[in-house]
Amino acid sequence: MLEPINVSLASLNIATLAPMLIAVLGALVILTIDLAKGGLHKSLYVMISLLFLLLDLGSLIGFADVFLKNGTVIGFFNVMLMDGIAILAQIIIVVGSMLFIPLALTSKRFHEYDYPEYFALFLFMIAGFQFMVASDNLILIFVGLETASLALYTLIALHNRHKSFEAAVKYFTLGALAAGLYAFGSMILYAISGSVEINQIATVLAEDHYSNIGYVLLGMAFMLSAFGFKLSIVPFHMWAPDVYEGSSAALAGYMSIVPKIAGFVVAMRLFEFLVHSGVVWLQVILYIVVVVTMTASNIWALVQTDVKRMLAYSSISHAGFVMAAILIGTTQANSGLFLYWALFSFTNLGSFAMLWVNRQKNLLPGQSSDHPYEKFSGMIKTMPMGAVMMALFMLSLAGIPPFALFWGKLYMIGAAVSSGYTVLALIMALNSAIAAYFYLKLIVFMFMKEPIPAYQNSYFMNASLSLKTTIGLAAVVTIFAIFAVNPLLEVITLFVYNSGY
Amino acid sequence: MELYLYIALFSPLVGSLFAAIFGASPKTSITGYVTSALLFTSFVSSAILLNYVMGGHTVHVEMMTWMATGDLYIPFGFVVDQVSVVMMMVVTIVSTVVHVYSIGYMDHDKGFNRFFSWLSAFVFSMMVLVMSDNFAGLFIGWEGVGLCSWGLIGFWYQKDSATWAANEAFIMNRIADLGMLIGIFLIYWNIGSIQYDVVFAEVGKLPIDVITWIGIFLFIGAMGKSAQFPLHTWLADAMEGPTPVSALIHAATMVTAGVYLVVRSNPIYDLIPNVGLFIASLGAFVALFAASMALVNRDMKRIIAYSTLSQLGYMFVAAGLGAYWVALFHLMAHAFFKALLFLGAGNVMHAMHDELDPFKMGGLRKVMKGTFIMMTLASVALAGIYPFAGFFSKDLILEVGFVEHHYVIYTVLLLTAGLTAFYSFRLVALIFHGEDRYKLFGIHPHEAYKFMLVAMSPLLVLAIIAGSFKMTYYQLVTNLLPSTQYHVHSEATYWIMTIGTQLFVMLAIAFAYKKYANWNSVPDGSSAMENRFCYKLLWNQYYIPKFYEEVFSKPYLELSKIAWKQIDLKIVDAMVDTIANVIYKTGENTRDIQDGNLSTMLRWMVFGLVVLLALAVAFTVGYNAVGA
Amino acid sequence: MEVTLTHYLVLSTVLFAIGLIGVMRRKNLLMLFFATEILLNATNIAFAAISHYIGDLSGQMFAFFIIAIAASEVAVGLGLLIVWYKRTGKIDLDQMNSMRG
Amino acid sequence: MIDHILTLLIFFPALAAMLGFVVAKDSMRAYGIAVAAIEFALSLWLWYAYDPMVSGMQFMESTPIVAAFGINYLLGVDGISLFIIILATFFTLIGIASLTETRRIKDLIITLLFLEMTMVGVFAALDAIVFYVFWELSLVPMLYIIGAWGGPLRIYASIKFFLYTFTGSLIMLVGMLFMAYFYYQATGMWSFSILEWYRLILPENFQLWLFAAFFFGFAIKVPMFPFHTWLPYAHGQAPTIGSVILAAILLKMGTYAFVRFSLPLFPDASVFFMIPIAIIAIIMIIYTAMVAYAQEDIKQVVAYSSVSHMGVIILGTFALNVEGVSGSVFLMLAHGVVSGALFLLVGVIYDRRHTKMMSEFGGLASVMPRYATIFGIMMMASVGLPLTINFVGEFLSLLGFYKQSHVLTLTAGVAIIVGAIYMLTAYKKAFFGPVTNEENKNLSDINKTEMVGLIPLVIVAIWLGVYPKPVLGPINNSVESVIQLMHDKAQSAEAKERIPDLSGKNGTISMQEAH
Repeated sequence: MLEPINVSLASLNIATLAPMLIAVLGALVILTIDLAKGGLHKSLYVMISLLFLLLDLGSLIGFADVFLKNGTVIGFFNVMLMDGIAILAQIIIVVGSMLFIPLALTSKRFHEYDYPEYFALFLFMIAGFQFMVASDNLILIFVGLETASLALYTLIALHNRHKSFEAAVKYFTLGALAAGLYAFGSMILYAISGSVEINQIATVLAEDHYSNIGYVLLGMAFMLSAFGFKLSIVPFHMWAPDVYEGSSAALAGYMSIVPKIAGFVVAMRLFEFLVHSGVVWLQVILYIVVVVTMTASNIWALVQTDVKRMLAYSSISHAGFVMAAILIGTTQANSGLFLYWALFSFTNLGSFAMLWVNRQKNLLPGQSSDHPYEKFSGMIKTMPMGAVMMALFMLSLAGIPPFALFWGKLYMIGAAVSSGYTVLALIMALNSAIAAYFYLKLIVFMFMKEPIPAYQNSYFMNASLSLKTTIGLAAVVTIFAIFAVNPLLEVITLFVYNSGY
Repeated sequence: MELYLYIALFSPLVGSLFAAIFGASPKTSITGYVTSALLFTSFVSSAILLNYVMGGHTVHVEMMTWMATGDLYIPFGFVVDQVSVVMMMVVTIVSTVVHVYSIGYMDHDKGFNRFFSWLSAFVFSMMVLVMSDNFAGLFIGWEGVGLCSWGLIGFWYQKDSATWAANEAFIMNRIADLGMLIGIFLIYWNIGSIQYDVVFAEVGKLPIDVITWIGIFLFIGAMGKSAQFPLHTWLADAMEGPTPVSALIHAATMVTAGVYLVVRSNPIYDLIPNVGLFIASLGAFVALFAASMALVNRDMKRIIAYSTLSQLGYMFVAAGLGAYWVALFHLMAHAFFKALLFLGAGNVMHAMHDELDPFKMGGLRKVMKGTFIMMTLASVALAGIYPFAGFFSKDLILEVGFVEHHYVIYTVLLLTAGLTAFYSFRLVALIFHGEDRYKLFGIHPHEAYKFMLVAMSPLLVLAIIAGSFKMTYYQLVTNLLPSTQYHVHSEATYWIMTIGTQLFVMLAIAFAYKKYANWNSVPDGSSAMENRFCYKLLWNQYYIPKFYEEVFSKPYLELSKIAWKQIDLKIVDAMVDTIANVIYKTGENTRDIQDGNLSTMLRWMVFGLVVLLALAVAFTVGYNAVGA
Repeated sequence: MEVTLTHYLVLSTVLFAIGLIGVMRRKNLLMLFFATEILLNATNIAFAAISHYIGDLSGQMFAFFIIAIAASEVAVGLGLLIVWYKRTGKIDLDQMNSMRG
Repeated sequence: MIDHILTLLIFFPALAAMLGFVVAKDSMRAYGIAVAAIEFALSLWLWYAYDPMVSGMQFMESTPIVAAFGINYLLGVDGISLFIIILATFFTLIGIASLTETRRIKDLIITLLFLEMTMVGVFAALDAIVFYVFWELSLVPMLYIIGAWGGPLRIYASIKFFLYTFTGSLIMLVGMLFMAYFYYQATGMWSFSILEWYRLILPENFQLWLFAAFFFGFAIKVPMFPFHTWLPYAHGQAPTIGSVILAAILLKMGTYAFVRFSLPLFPDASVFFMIPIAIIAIIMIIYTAMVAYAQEDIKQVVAYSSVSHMGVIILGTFALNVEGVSGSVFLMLAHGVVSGALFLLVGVIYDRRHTKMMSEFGGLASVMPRYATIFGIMMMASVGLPLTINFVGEFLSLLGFYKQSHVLTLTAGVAIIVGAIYMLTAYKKAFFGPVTNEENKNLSDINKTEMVGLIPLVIVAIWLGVYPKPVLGPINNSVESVIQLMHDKAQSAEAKERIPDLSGKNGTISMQEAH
C-alpha cells in the first residue's frame, strides 16, 4: 500500500537547508561553549550570534544569486521551497535579527542576556522562522512556526519581570489555541485535497473547480484565525499590546517585525491563490479585516498612555496596512509588502531601541508602566539628540515624507490605486492621518512640554555604544531611505515577480 | 511742457514726503512753508499749462507701465487737456490757499507736520485723479483722495467722533468704489482698454444695455465720492476734520470728483440719456434734500457741508442733462466761494474756540471784520446774486433745466436756490449780527492772523469775478465737451426768469436777515418750532443716519458676532473637533475590549473564528444558491 | 455499522469543539493547557483517519509532528506555569491582569 | 553652478541648519541672518539669471529617485514659482533678522532654516512626489514652532494644524497616485512628473474625481471655507515668526498648487467647478471678513483677514484667464508681503504688552507714531489701496473673474468694503482715541531690530504696487502658457469657451520667444 521512499541524494538538495542549519549550528555552538566554560560575558554570545547570522545572510545572498540565475530551488523531499519571497523574507528576518541582537549589549545589566541559552534560543527561533517562510508544506510551516514560537515564549519570559511572565503565559496560551486552529485548518485542507503542500492543494482545488468550496472556506476560516493571531489581526490581536508591554522593549520591537514577515509570507502562499481564483468570500473577509485592523488599532493607539503600548497598537495597524497587499494580490502590492516591511523594520526597531535606551531598572512611585508619555516630556531640552532621533522615527511611522515608511506607504497605496481599490486606498491614507495623532503626541511631549525632573536621569540610562550604533543606523536608513527605495524596489519586484506573486 | 506737467503733478508729492519725514517730530513751521511753496509751484506749472492748452494744444504723456497682463495694459499716463487743466487750476489754487491758511490755522496743533503731509498727499492724489488718461489712473487718485480724506477727517484721532467719521467716510466711499470698479471691469471686457481716448472712441459700438450698465456703475462711483443720496451721510460727519480740510476736500475738490468723472465720461453719458436723466433727477433731489437739512442745522460747518451737497446736486443736474461744461463751470465757481466760506468758518471757529453752534455766536462782525466781509460775499456768491460767480454758474443750470424742458427739475432747483439763500444768510446773520451771545460762554473772540486773511483773498477775488471768465472758459472746454449753448428762446422769458430768480433769492435773504439778524437767545429745544415734526425730521437728517445705524451697522456687527461665535466656532470648527473627538471617544469606550484577561482574549479569538465560520457557511449557501 | 471517515471526522470535530469550549470556559491555567491538548489531539485523529482513507502518508506524518510539537508545547507551557505559580502562588487566569487597555 | 541653483537653494539652508547645531547659542542669530542672507542673495541671483521672456520652466534639474515607480528629482521654476521662492527666502531673512524671541533661539533658527528648505522645495518641485515630500515636510517645523514657542493653547493649535492639513494632503496623495496610474495606463510608464502629466488628456469624469481629491489637499492648506478653522488657532497661538511664515508662505502653497496642478491638469473640471468654487471663495471673502470684524484679538483679525484675502486669490485663479490668474499669482505675493508684515506688526505690540486684545490698547498712535504709521500703511495695503501691492493683485483677480460672472464678481467685490470695515475698525480700536490704559502710556516706539524687518516690507509693498512690471511680466508669460495649455486640453465646449485661446495673439508669445 505504501511505496518505499526512494530518493537520490542529489535531488534531496540538502543545500536548501543551509541557511537554517547555520542558525541551528550557531545555537549549538553557543550551547557548547557554555558547556565548556560557563560565565562568559554576553558580548561573546552577541558576537557569535552576529557571526552566524552573517553567515546565514551570506548563504541567503548565495541563494538569491542562484534564484536569479535558475529560478526557484526545491529540495529536501520537496518540502523546502527557496523561491524569491522566501529569500526576501529570510533576508529581512536575518537582517532584522542582526539589528536586534546588539541591543543585548546594554550598559545596565539585564538578567536575560546573562543566559547563553537566550542567544541559543534566539538562533533557534530564527531557524524556525526561516523554515516557516522557506516551505510550501503545511507540516514544515507548522514545525517552523512552533519552533519559533516556543523559543519566543521563552525569550519573553526570560526578561524576568512579573509582567513578562504574565505576557509569556498569555502569549503561550493564545499561541497554543492558534496552533490548534492551524492544525485543524490544515486537516480540513488535507481532507479535501489530499495534500499538505499548498501548491498541490491549489492545483487540486482548481482542477476540481472548487466544488468543495464550502469546506475550503471552512479550512480557510481556521487558517485565517491562526494567522490572524500571528499577524495580530483584529480581533486576534489581543495578545499584542500585553506581550509588547511585558517583554523588553528590544524584544517587543523585534516581535513587531520578524515573526510578522514570516507570517505574511505564509499568508501570501496560503491565501493569494484563492484571491486570484476569485473567491469572493476571502476578498470580502480580507477587505474587512484590513480595514478593521488598521482603523481599530489606530483608534486604540490614540488612547494609550504608555509609549510601548502605543507602539504595539501601531504595529498592529501597520500589519493591517500591509495585509492589504494580500488582498490586492498584484506583484506591485506584494513587492510593496516587502518594501514596506524592510523599511518598517528599521524605523520600528529604531523606535523600540529608543525605548530600550530609556529603560529604567525600577519604576518610579506612581509610574504604572515602563514608558509613559510623561517620561519623554521635554526631552528636547535634556537629551536633544535622543529627542530628535525619536521624533524622526515617529515621523517615519506616521508616514511623513521623505522618511522611510512614507515610501512604503506610497507604494502600497499606489498598488491599491492601480488595482482599482480606490476606497481602500483612501481608507489607508486616512488611517495615516489618525495614526499621526498618537505619533505626534509623543513629539508633543518631547518637544513642547517642560521636562519632569523625576524622569531626568532615566534618559539614556541604558545606553551603550552598540545601542547608539543601532539607533544611529536605523536613523540613517530612515532618513536616507529615499536613496535605497529604487534599488530595493527593483530587487524586490524581480524576486516577487519571478516567484509568481 | 511735459516738464511742467510733472512739476505740477509731483511737487505736492514731494511736499508731502518732505513733511512726512517730520511726521512724528514736534511742529516745525518749515513743513508748512515748504509744502505751500511746492503747492504754489504746482499752481504756477498748472497756469503755464493752462496757457499752453488755451493755445489749442494738449499734453499727453505716458510715464511708465503700471499693470500689463494678458490683454490688459494700464500705463501711468497723464493728460492735460481742456477739462483736466481747469480742474488742475481749481485744485492748485484752492489748495495753495488752504495750505497757506493752514499754517496759521494749525499753528498750535501738535500734528502740524503730519497735517501738511496728509494735505499735500491729498493734493497729489487729486492731481492724479484729474490728470490721469485712463480709468485705472483715475481710480488711483480716487482711492488716494479717499485715503487722505480718511487721514484728515480722523486727524484728531483722539476724538472718537472724528475717527468714526473718518471710517464712515472711507467705508461709504468704498461702497461706491466697488461700483466704479465694476464699471471699469465692464469697460475693459467690452472694449479691451481703459484708456480714455480708446474707450470714448469705441464706446458707441457697444450695445446700449452695456453702455447703460457702464454708465450706472461709474455713476455709483461718483455718488460715493460726491456724497449723493443715499451715500451722503458721511459728508456731514466729515466735518469732524480740521476746517481747512473741509474747505479743500469736502467742498472744493474731492467731493466734486464725481462730477468730474461724469463730465470726463461725457461720451458715455451722451449715449445714455436715460441714465443722464436719472442723474439729473437725483441731483435735483439731493439739491433740495440737502438744502432742507441745512435749514435747521445748528452746526456751522454742517450747514456749509449740506450746502456743498446741495450744490453738488446742481452740478449733477447739469451733467446729467448733458450740459457738461455748465457742470464743470459751476464746479469751478463753487470751489472758490465754498472754500472761502469754509475758511471763513474756520476763522470763526478759531475765534470761538471751536464752538460750532451759530446760535452761541452773534455780533461777531464787530471783532472779525475781514472774516465777516469774506463770508458775506461768499454767501452772496453762493446765493447766486449778480454779478458774483454763483450767478453765472447756478443760474445757468436753472436755464439748462428749463431749456431742456425738465420743468420739475427746474422748479426744484429754483426752490432750492431760495433755500440756499435763506440758510446761507441765516448762518451769516446768526454769526455776525445780533447780540453778542458768545459772551454768555465767556469767549473772547479775535480775528485770525492777517496772513490767513490775505491767503483767503484770492478766493474772494475769484468768488466775485469768476463769472467773467465764462466765455473764455466756454471756448476752452468746448474743445472737448459738447458745446451746446443753453439759451432760452425768447428774450422775454429769459429776463423774467433771471430777474424773477434774483428777486426770489433776495427775498429769501431778506427773510433770513429779518428772522435771525436780531436773534438774542440760544435755543434749548423747548420752542414750538423745535418740536414740530418737520423740524425734528430735518434736525435728525430725515433719520437716515439712525436708519443706517439700525439697519446696517448694528445688524452687521451682530451678524458678525453670530458668524464668529455661533457659526465659526460652534458649527464649522465644532464639526472638525467632533470628528476628532468621536474617533478619540470611540477609542476610550472600546479600549476595554482588551481588558487584559486571558479568558477574554481567548473568547475573542474563538469569537473571531466563529464569525469567520459563520460567514463561510453563509457564503457557501450563497454560492450554491447562485450556482443553482 | 461500518466506521467511515465521516465518523472520524465528526468525532474529531466534536472533540475540537470540546477543546474550544474548554479554552473559553476554563479559568485554571492547567485546565486550559489540557483543553489545548484536546484541540491538537482532535486534529490528530482526523489526520490519521484521512491519511488512512485516502492512502497518503503525509497526514500521518503531520499527526506525528503534531504530537511532537504538543509535547514540547506542554514542556514550555508547564515551565511557564511553574514559574508563574512560584511567583504568584496562583494559576487563576483572572489574576493575570497587570496589563490592560 | 547655475545649472544646479535650485538644488543649492533648497538644500543650502538645510545644510546650514545642520551645521548650526555646532554654533554657539549667542552667535546663533548672526549665523541665522548670514545663512538667510546668502540664501536670499542666491534667490536674487536666480531672478537675475531667469529669462523673463521664456514662459516655460527654467533651471530644470532631473535625477531619477525611484525609477521603477517614475519618481524623479525634477526641479524647475517659471514665472509663477520664481517669485514665491524669492518671497520665501525674503521672509525667512526678515523673520530671522527681526526676531525678538529669546527662548531657545538656536532651536528656533535651525527649525526656520529647515522650514526654508521645505518652502523653497515645494515651489521648485516639478515632480508630484517631490512636491508632496516638501509639502508634508513643511508641516513639521511649523508644528514645532507653534507647539514650542506658542501661546497657552499651542499644543491644541499645532496638532490641529498638523492633522488637518495632513489629512487633506493624504487625500491629495491618493489623487496623485491615481494620476500616475492613469499616466501609466496611457503610456505604459510610471511618471510623477507634472510636466509629463500636463500632456495627459483625461476623460471629464476622471477629471472631476481627481480634481476633488487634489482639492481637499489644497483647500485645507489655503485654507478655504469650511476648512479654515485650524488657521485662527494656528495664528492665535503661534509666535510672531510662525504666523509670519505661515501667512506669508505656507498658505501660498495651496493656492500655488491650484495653479500648478488643478488648472492645467483638469481644465474641464476646473471649468465645471468654477462656479461652486467661486461661491466658496465669496463665502470666504465675506463671511470671514465678518468674522474678522467680530474679533477682539487683533491677531485674529489679521488671521481671518488672511482667509478673506485668500478668497480673492482663489477667485482670481478660477477666473481661468490670463488677467485673473496672473492677478491671483501676484496677489499671492502681495498677500504674503502684507499679511506677513501685519503679523510682524502685531508681534511688535505683543512683545511690549503680552496681550493682543484690542480693548487693552487704544490711542497707540500718539504713543507709538512710527509704529502706527507703518501699521497704517500695511493696513491700507491690506485693504487694497491702489499703488500698494495688494491692489494690483485684487484688481486683476476681480477683473479676471468678471469675465466669467458678473454677479459673482460684484458679490466678491464686496471684499473691498468689508475688508475696509474690519481693518479700519480694528485700527481705530487699537490706535485711535485717547490713551486710556496706564500700561500703554510709556510704550516705546519700534526699535531698530523691528525696523529691519518692517521697512523692507513697506518698501516692497509700495514698490510693487507702483511698479509691478518686473514681477508681473514673468508671471504673465508663464500664466499665458498655462492658459493656452488649458485651452488646448479642454474638451467640453463650455471649457473651450470659458478658457481663452491665446494662440490667436501670436504676437506676444512668438515675439517673446524670438527674444
